[in-house]
This record gives sequence, structure tokens and C-alpha cells, in this order.
Amino acid sequence: MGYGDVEMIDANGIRNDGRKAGDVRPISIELGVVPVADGSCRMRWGTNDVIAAIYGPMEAHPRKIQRQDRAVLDVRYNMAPFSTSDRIRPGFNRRSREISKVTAEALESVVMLELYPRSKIRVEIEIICAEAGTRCVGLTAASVALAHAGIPMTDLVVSVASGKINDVVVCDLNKAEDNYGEADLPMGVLPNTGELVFLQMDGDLSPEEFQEAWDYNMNAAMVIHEYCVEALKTGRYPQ
Amino acid sequence: MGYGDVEMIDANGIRNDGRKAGDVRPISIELGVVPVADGSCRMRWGTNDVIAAIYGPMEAHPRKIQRQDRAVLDVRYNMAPFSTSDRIRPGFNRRSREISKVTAEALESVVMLELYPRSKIRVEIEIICAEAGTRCVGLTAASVALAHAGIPMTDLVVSVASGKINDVVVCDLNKAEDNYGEADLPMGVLPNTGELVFLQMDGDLSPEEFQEAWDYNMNAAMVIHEYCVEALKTGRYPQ
Amino acid sequence: MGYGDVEMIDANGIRNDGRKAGDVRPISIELGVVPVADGSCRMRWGTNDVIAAIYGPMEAHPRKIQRQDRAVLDVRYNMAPFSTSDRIRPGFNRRSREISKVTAEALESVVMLELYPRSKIRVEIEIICAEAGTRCVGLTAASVALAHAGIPMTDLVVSVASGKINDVVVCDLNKAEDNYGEADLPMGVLPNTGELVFLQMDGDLSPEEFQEAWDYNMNAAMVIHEYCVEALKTGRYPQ
Amino acid sequence: MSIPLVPQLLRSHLRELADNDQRLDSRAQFEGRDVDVEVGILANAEGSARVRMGDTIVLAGVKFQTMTPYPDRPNEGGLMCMAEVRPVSGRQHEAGPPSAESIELSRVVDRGIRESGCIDTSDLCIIPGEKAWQVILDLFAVSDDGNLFDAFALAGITALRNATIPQEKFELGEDRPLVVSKTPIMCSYQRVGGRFIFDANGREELGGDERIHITLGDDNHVHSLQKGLKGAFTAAEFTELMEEARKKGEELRNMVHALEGGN
Amino acid sequence: MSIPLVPQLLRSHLRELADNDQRLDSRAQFEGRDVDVEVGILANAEGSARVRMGDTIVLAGVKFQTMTPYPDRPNEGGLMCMAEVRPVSGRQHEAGPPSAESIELSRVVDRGIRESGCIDTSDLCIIPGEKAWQVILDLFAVSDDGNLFDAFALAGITALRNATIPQEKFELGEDRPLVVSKTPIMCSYQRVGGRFIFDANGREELGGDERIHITLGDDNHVHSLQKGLKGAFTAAEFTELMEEARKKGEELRNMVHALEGGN
Amino acid sequence: MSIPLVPQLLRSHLRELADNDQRLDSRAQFEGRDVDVEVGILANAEGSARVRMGDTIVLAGVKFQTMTPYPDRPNEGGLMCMAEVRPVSGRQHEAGPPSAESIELSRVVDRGIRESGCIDTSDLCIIPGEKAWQVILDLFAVSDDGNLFDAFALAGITALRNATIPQEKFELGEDRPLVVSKTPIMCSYQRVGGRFIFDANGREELGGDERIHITLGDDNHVHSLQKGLKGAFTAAEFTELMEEARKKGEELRNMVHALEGGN
Repeated sequence: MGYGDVEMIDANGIRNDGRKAGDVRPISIELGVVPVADGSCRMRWGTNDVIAAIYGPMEAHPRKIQRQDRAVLDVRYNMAPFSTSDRIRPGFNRRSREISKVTAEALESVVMLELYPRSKIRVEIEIICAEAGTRCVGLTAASVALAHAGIPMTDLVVSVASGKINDVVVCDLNKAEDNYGEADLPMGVLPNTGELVFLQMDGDLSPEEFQEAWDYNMNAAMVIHEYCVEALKTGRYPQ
Repeated sequence: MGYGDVEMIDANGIRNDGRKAGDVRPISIELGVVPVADGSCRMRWGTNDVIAAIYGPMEAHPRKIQRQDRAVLDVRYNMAPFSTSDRIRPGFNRRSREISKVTAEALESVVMLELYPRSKIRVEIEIICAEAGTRCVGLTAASVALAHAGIPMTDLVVSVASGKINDVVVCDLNKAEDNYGEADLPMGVLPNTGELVFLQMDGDLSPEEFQEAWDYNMNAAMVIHEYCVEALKTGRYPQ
Repeated sequence: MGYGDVEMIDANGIRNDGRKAGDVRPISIELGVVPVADGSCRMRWGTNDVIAAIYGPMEAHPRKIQRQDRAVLDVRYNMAPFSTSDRIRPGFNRRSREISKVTAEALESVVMLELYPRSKIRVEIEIICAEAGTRCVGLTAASVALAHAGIPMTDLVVSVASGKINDVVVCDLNKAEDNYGEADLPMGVLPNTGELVFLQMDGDLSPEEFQEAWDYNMNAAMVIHEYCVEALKTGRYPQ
Repeated sequence: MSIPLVPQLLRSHLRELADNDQRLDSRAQFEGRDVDVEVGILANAEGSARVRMGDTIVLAGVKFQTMTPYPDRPNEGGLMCMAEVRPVSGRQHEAGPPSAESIELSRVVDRGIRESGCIDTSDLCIIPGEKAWQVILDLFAVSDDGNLFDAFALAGITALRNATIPQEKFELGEDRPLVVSKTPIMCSYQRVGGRFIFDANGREELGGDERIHITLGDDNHVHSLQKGLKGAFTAAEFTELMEEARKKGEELRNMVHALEGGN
Repeated sequence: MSIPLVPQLLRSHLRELADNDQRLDSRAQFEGRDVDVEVGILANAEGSARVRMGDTIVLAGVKFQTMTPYPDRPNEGGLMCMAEVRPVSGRQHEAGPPSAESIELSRVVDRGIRESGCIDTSDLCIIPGEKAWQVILDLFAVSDDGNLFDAFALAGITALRNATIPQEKFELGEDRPLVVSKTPIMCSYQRVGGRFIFDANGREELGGDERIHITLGDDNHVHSLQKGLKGAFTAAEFTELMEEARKKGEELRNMVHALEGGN
Repeated sequence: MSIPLVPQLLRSHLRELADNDQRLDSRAQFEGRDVDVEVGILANAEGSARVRMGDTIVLAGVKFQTMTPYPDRPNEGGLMCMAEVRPVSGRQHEAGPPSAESIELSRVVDRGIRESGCIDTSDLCIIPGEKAWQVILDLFAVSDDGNLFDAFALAGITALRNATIPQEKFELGEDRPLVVSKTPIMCSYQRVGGRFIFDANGREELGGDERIHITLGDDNHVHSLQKGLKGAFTAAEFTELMEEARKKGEELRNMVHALEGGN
């Protein structure tokens, strides 16, 4: 966790990319970026570049994966080989498997699966360029893509990760902050109710720091939600 | 096969662990050690520590593995990663596949599979701590666990390996004897008939030595059979 | 592509194995070399030694691979571990997968698959000893084995590879020519119509050189076709 | 993937129980099953523990290997944590490659231990840039009657705190204890019958909804969180669970420490 | 493997169209879709391009690693080309290990680039016999509406021609451009409705027969050929396609070069 | 796994034959099929043999690689024996990863050769602790009409006894023969129709019960045993098989030696 001489936040509370503690990185959203899909969304967030595409509802194959009373969500989170500084070898990856699982479970909490018994909805999340917080970008983009595909949902899921760096709690960690930081708290929020459907955390947070990071995430989620709603109205954000 | 200065048997025929040539290592047996299973058995034998658990009879899935006229036995022999001096990586392993196969075939020879057409009986053998002769301990423990699960059998299978060390034939090889020994003859015996359902051997045995090892195994099997019967009556051996 | 001092063709146009530019290596063909198969062919071509065996038509398993209106061809091209100078590790191999695919597609173009709805025909091509041009030998041997198995076809497929070496276009590259050569053009020809069902190429060929290599292949295919027909009549070529 | 047919009935029953503040096995909402911990039970491991919580039984074994340090951390060794849920441990666990469930289990237990900073990886260095110890913690389920997460985490930290670095075997001097400076404890809560309960057993897991896994350190700092399975929860619910985890964590941490006194 | 049920109807329709020299989207027999190429679009790649042809969209990214040269070529680095057709790019693309189709795609694109000799592998040597650059070209399908072969080949050569060897990051001096001396172009033709057409879209691929892939270099030399799928073609048909590929190849090559002028 | 439907009929028929001391192909109980062995048949292998027993045909090829000796045996090379039963060799052999059957086949043949001590692994050392020869024996089934075990074992030992260490190719001096000091022979017996027979063919295997594989050395010492498949046998039965194996083993061993005289 040592980060030597790297000064992540200056005396005035300004972070290495010019943001204040509670600021979110710049975000842009574009719909329909995978023309052959039933719904799709590209989300750029800092230098993250993420594509989510939806296929379905379609018949679930093979039959043993079918559920009589609802659709199954088949979610894949994947990092493209050129998405990071060191190339990623394609193939099985324990980290991706875990993120796919918790992302699926977050989305299952809002998609009205019972409307589509015996069917399958495929949610494909591809990290084209990774900065930090890709699981949050992927989850948010996937929920927007589901809405774009016209899949009924009780709410969007907006996800963001706050954390701690240089003993200061900050919102929406960037790459350097994630590398040298002391804690990372990604959350997935339902903007209409304030409930959570996604939560992970690692590092070290005192009870007070934890509350601070939680609040940053909640506030940021409300802001990002506005962007998503705007994009769903007009096809892109910002205009 | 060279073992340098290691003295495995002294002038009085006493082995490195104090046993005489025909002695079996200390054995204890405990039933019901996997409470969620339909039958289970823990067998400690020297410093071997082995668990066998039975699930079933249950419906055989997928259907293509079903047999119209009998149950299938699905047997897995596995060494836990911490069971040996050098850690074992989980996953595919040619040795385990072979032992699982011959163990299954030995048990198929006594389980009355024809009573359960279209079903499957799972036999799980886990080597928690390995000394030497784990395949014998596993096979014996599995047959006791099957009896504990109430699966009808024509007989128990009792298995033990004798071998040769320092040109002397001895019963029930321990770890050092297995490492430095010249031959290993594991057998699986039906105590009621004296028939064999399991037999392997590697090394070098003259016809006379072979007969001697065979006889040691037969005698030891009868002794161990008593322990198993006792355990099945009272739940454990020794009391 | 550099080949230093290796003289591949001498001043009189004689190649390192004594052939002239348009000559094919010695070929022999034997049928029925896999007695348990429905049809089989061994083709020795230079020092290539290739076995093709046919099983089927048989019921296609599992059902999802069945086609309602035709048979499926299940083609495997494989190099035996001892077939090359450096041992080949058994298992998945991208090169073999590609060759299996294009070989299957070439054979699908001539086998009257529509006569056998819902069934499968297995075509097994094993390279026992490899010199150069194994994909061509394998494809030719497979088409002869299919005929030997009595599978109706519109034509045989005869395959051969010409190429360029020392800036000279030559027919049917041998091992040294393949290693040091500048281009390789394998083609699969229907002898009765002159059509192609198989075509690959890599290297560097000018339009003129390309035409020359093409013509060599066409001529060689007609010659080799005679050998195949002879073998199918009598069980072997030469007698 | 097997399709359980009973769950709807089970869920109704669990709902009724919850409405009356009851559980299947008469426990209170935040009451755990009896916990029994043994240490040093694996002769071939350099540290080991067996944990039993009701009919859930797990083993943890610690092994050591030498590794080449990562170029960017030449003075540090490593920790690897692997959980296996093999078919021996339950009817529902089929053979095959690691499932998403067991990968999550491994990674969540791993993060709880790793992020607490309880193991000083620079203490594992043998020759800077050349050789260091890799600690491998293997978690093995013997019998799964629910809540493998807490059982694995408890067995894992107990085995680590009782582990010896086998320096003699590697001709690197005398054996010495692995230094483990903290005792992170995981407490897992699952929504069953509409409310969160602690230490769900197998039937409660089968008829339950989302889970929350909380790992706290000696000083009540949070080191790892994970929400699993379908479901949404409120901030108020989470705050209550954090409070419960602090109480329960201290109790289990004291139990782990007491075992060491007894050694 | 999914069994498409519609194809017979589609095939009849395509046959009718072909008989009238028409195509589904009103293109002429050898007319390609509009091509849009962007370079430098991936922040973490050392070279990149996005190609859009109709609703087919692909990305190419170039990364560099150091490798030990092969014993028989101590003064040379290497080139590796990998194509991935992940489920994101179309309903028909299922998850799983690489299909025979995607392996063929990788290998045919790789051969076209490699065999053109456009990359001088001896220029990739760092220390003879010890260290060399390995160029890794990753091709990624975003949206598959047919003819991924040509899209991948075009994105691939464009990304390579815009790539920088990251020597600073590896402490090997200043960054320098990867030298790519040629611009091989692939043109793919598929038999649809009985005749060959250029740049088949997704529906045409679904109802089509054999494909021919031709990669030509700057001087119209042939560097790679591949026939795929079931079907037979005549020498006369092939001669016509070669002639078309020469014309189209020059057009696309000029487009690639023009992009560089604009940088 | 295919479910054979005929076996009950086949088993009845085999039982009747056995009751009359007959076999499907008129052989006596312990009579083997004609054996034909050729050596040196694979141009790219350093040792090779083809064995034909009836319609069972197998190949064995020996290759050499250099290896780093194991730390605990710095003066020794290694032997690896791999059997492949690919789909070419029979309708019942499906494509896929190695089956339990083929793994058993590999390992039983390997043990018979290895445990006989016929190869002195210290003779394979090149530079102690640094470099040694690894002998790789690959067994390949061309046509499986039963008893691949004996065919593989015979082809294997024959190929080894005819192998040359390719020292020139590795720039390690002149080629020299691999020293193989013994000739272990495997004889396999299967219970068919209630009694044990030697050298079961494909139909007998399909309708048979347990198998016993016996590998004996030059001096009639036992080097490897294996019982396979469901079934129980008596000590008396086993004693008879051992006696038969001694006779048959000597006959086959003489055949192998005779081939070498002829070289």
C-alpha cells in the first residue's frame, strides 16, 4: 500500500487529475453502438471505454438451463486483450468469473425476469479500455443497455466506487488512486429507492471512513443516474 | 530403487516403525463423519487419513449415463492439496483417474447394482492425509461407507498392499518402505470368499516373493475385516 | 525465407531429390489398412505416410448435431506424435483444427450427404509420417477411403501443392523445398470437372508464377487421379 | 445445474417462521450454530484447522513453496488462498471445473485475510529479488450444511495463525512460526423469509435470497465486503448487520486467540 | 451449434435476386459497403484502429512484449495475430473456447499480413539470441454483420501501420514507430445465389455457399488464399475474382495510406 | 458413452461356446492370434515397430528430447510412455480428451516396461544435474479388434530395443543405440463366458468381464499386474494365469529377440 513520494492529493484537496474529493470523472454515454444487438451502450468514464450489448429474450438453450417461472440472465464481463497496459491473455479468468457472477446478481434484482419464462437474456460487457472501476462502468452500462433493449426493469442500477488514498476518502477512484490507494468500495445503487444490489469492498476503512465513502457513492450515483436518463431519452450524453 | 544407508529392517526383522514383517499399521474407523451424506466413513491407517462419502442411489443425470438394468457407480478418488509433503495442485490428474477407475470396478463387483436400475450412486474418496497405500485405504473405506449408507452388497472389500524392502517381503508398506522399496502389491479381497476384485503390482518380485506378499495380504485382509465389521456395528473402531 | 547456400535446383533444373520441376514424388496407395473401419486408405507419397479411415454413415450423436436433410461429416486431421522430426504433443492444436475444417468443407462438396439425413460420417485422417504437403495427402487419401467405404460421391478430390523455390516454380514441394521455399499453393481438384473444392496459399507469387503453379497442380492432379482409380479397382497402387 | 423443485414450499415456510421471529432450528435471528475448532489436525500440512458449525465441517491446510518475487515487489513473498467445494461435501456439489460459486468463495475469503494486512509479505522474503515464501492456504469442505464462507474464513485464519515456515525442509535454517499479526473474522448474513439472519444453514440457504459477507479486523475496521445472489437491501439493514458483525466478530476472534493460549 | 431453420427460404430469395443481378441491400455484385476507418482509438494499445463496414464493426489493437528469439532465428522478433469473435458481436456467437471458424479467421488474417513480408522481423531484435520484440495484433469483433475477414484484415494492417514500439516503458530507449513496409489487403468473395459477390453481409453469409479470401500485396503479388465452406468453383470464376481483388485492393490500400497522411 | 444393446445376446453366445471349450474364432482357451511384428517402419522416429494381431494393429514410435534431471536424481534421464486410442482405430472410440480407459492403458504399459528395469536411466545422463535424455515412447492404435494392452506392450518394447539415441542431431557426438537390457512381456487374460481366455478379440471384449494383465521379465519375475473391469477371481484362477503367462511370455520374448538377430 506504500506509494512512496507519489503525491495523490495536494494541500488544497485537489487530486492528481484536478478533481476535488467528491467529484466524478467525466462520463459520456452512447446507445446503439452494437447495431446487430437488441440493445447496446458504450460508456466512456475517465479513460475507461466499455461496451454492453443485450441479446434476447430468446429461447434458453440447452433446455436444462431453462427456468419454468422466469428468464435466466447470462452475463459475461470480459476485458479485451488490449484494454490494459499489459496485454491480457484471452480465456478463463477467475476475476472475470467473479465479476460476471455479482454483476448478474445485481441485474437479476431489477430485471423483471418473471415476464419471460423459459427464456434467456444475454448481457455482454466488454472492457475495451480499462482505467479503474471497470466493474462499476460495466454494471451501469449493462443496465442502460437493458433499458435500451426495452427489457422491463424496476429501476436502473448505477454503480460507482469510492475509496481512500493518502488517508483521505475520495469519490470515484482513478487508475493511480486505485493502484496506490488503501481501500476501494464499489456499490451498485437503485436510484429510485436508494437500495443496493451490488456491494464489494477491500482494503482498510474505519467505521467513519466507511460512512464517508458510502455517502460519496450515493451522491455520485444520483448524478450519474441523470446522465443515464438523458442518454436513454436522446441516444447519447452529453448531447 | 537404491536407498543408500537407510536401514529399513534390522537384524531382528524389526521395521523402521517397530512392526514385524507381517504386522499391519494401527487402524481406526469412524462412521458418519460427513453428516450431510447418505453414508460416510473416516479411516485412519498409520498416518493416512481418508474420508469416504456416499450419495444415492439417486436419479442418474444426464440420461445418457443411465443403464436400464442397473445403477452406475460414480467413483472419485482425490488427494486433497495438503495431503502430501509437496502440495498437490487441484485438477485433472492421470494417477487419480486410473485409481478411480479400478476402485469403481472393484466396488461394482460387490454392490448389487441391479437393484437400482437407471440410478446413480456417488462414491467420493478424499485423501486428507497420505502416508502410503492410500488406494487401499480409500477402497476399504468406500466399501464400509457403502454399507453404512445401507447399499446392499454381496461382501465388503478389504484392501491392503504388501511389498518388498531390503529384499525382505513385508506386510502393509509404510511411507519410507514405499519410497525405498522394490515392489508393491496392492490387493482388494472379499473376506467371505477369499476372491479378489482389485489387484495391481509394480516392481520386482520372484515367484516365491510374490506368493509371500500375497499371503500377507490375505491374512491382513481378514484382520482388517474384523475392524470394519466392528465399526459397522458400533459406529467406530476401536471403541 | 533465406536459405543460404542450399542449392535447391541445379543449373539443369534438377531438384534436390532428382525430380524435374513438374514431377510428382513417388506415390503408393493401399486400401483396407484399418480392418475394423468401413473404408480405409493408406497413402505413401514421398516419405509422407498417411492413413484415412471412414466410419459410417451412423446415427449422429448427440441429437443437436443432426441435420434433418443431410448427413454431417465429422473430419479430423491429426499428426501422430512421432510423425515429425520434433515430437508433437497430443491435444488441441490450432493448425489441425483449421486443416480439419477446410478438409471437411472440401469433402462436403463431393459427398452426397443428402442421401443420409440425420446421420454422421466420420473421416479420420492420421499423419503417421510427415514430409511436406500432408494436408494434400490427407485430403486425397480421405476421398479414396470414402469411395472404398462405398459412400456415394460426385467425384474424387485430388490434392497437391506446388510452390516456388529459388525463384523457380515447381510441382509438389518436398520437405526441404517447403522449408526454404518462397510460396506454397495447395489445391484440391475435382478430376472430372476441373473445379476446385480446396484452395490455400501463402508466400509470394507474381501473377505469372501463380498461373504456373496452378497449371502444375492441375496436371499433377490428373496423374494422381489415375493412381487413385487404379487403387480403387484393385486394392492398391502400384500393383 | 439442478433445478430444485421444492423451494417454493420451503420459501413459504421460511416466511411464516420469520414472521414469528423463528428459525428452522430454533435459533434466534442473529444466533450462530455451536462452533468447534481444532488445530494441527493435518500431519502433512504446516498449519491446519478443522471447523465444525452444526453439520457444516471444513478443513484448512497451510503449505509453503518458494517463489521468485514479482519484479515490482522484490522484497515480498505471497499469499494464495484456494477453496475447493468437492462433491464429497454435498449432494448438490457436482464434479467438474471450479464453479462461479467456489471461485467467489475463494476470492472473498482471500480478500478478507489479505486486506486485513495480517500477513507481512516482506517477512516472507528469503533473498531479495530471487526467492521468497509463498503461503498457500487450501480450504476444503467436508460437509456443507450452509455458510461455508464463515467456516472457511475461520478455519483459514486459525490455520495461518498456527502455521510454521518449514525452513529446515528447504535447508533455509530453523523452522519458525508464520507471523500473523491480526485476526480478521468474516460474518455472513442472508435474507431468509424477508429478514437477514446470521449463519444460515443448508435449508435456509436453499430458500433464501441475497447474502452479505462482512470481514472486520481487530479494530473493527472493514477489510472486505461482498454482496451475493439476487436481491436488494437498504442502508438501514446494512447498518444493523455491521453492528451485529462487530459483536459476533469479537466473540469469534476471542475464541481463536483462546485456542492459541491452549497450545 | 444452432440449426438455422430459415435458410432455405433465404436461399431461394437470394437466388432470385442474383438472377436479376440484384442484392439484398441494392449493391452491385462487386460493390462493397461504405468503409470507415479510425486510428489511435485505444488508449492502452500501442497501435489501434476501428473499422466499420455497414453494421460490421471491428477493433484492432497492437501490443508489444519482449520474447526470447527462437534458437534458429536468433536475430528476429515475432508477430502473433489473434482474432476473437466474442458473444458481444452477434446473437449467433456463443460463449466457449475458440471455434474452428474463429481459428480459421485468425490464421487467414495472420498469413495475409505475415506472408506479405510487411514486417521485417529482424528489425524487432533487441539483443541477438536474448531479447526481441513480439508484436501482438489482437482483432476484436464489436458487431458482426458479415465479412469479418476483410474488416479484421483492414483494421489489422491499419493498426500495425500506426503502431509505436514502447521502448521507453521497457527502458530500451526512445519510442519508435513500428516499421511496416507494405500494405497487404484482403478481399473476400462468397457465392450467393449462385454467383460470387464481394463483401457479403450477415444475411448473405447465412444464405451463401463457399467463400474465397484473397490477400494481395502492393505489387499485386498474391500472399495468401483461402477457400472456405462447402462448394466448388471453376478456374474462370477464380480468375475473375483475382482481377476484382486487384482493383478493390488498390482502392483500400490508398485509403489506408491516406489516413496516414492525415496523422 | 454409447450404450451397447446387443451384449446380452453376445454374452449368452459366449457362455455357450465356453461351456463347450470353444471360442468365436475357433481358438483354444489360451491360444493367441497370429502375431506379426515389423521394426523400423517410421522414418521420423528414432525407433519404431508395428504389431498386428488379427485385426488389431498398433504402432510404437520412440523419440528423444533433452530434459533437466530431477533434483533428487541428477544423474538420470527419464522414460515417458503415452498411449493414444484415437477415433481412427474403431467405431467405439470417440474424439475427446483421454478417457479413463486410455489413461489406464498408458500407465499399465508404462509400468510394465519401467518396473522391469530394462532401461538404465543413469545411462541417459548427458551432464549431471543439467541435461539428460528423455525417452518418449508413443503408442498409437491403428485398428482395435481387442487386446490393445498386449499389442502396445509388445510394440513398445520392440521399438525401444530398436531405438537409436540421436546424438548427432543434438550435437552431442555420434548416434548410439539405446541400451535396453531386458524384454518384459505383457500377457492379458479376460473372463469370457465364465472362464479366462488369452488375447480376447473385440467381440470377446464386448461380451467379457474382468481382465488381468501380467507383465513378466526375462527371469519370470513379476513386474506389473493390473486387474481391470467388474468381476471377482479366485487365487486358483490367478495361479493358472501366471503359469500360462510364463509360457506365452517366453514365446513372445523369443520372437522379439529373433527380430533383432535379423536386423
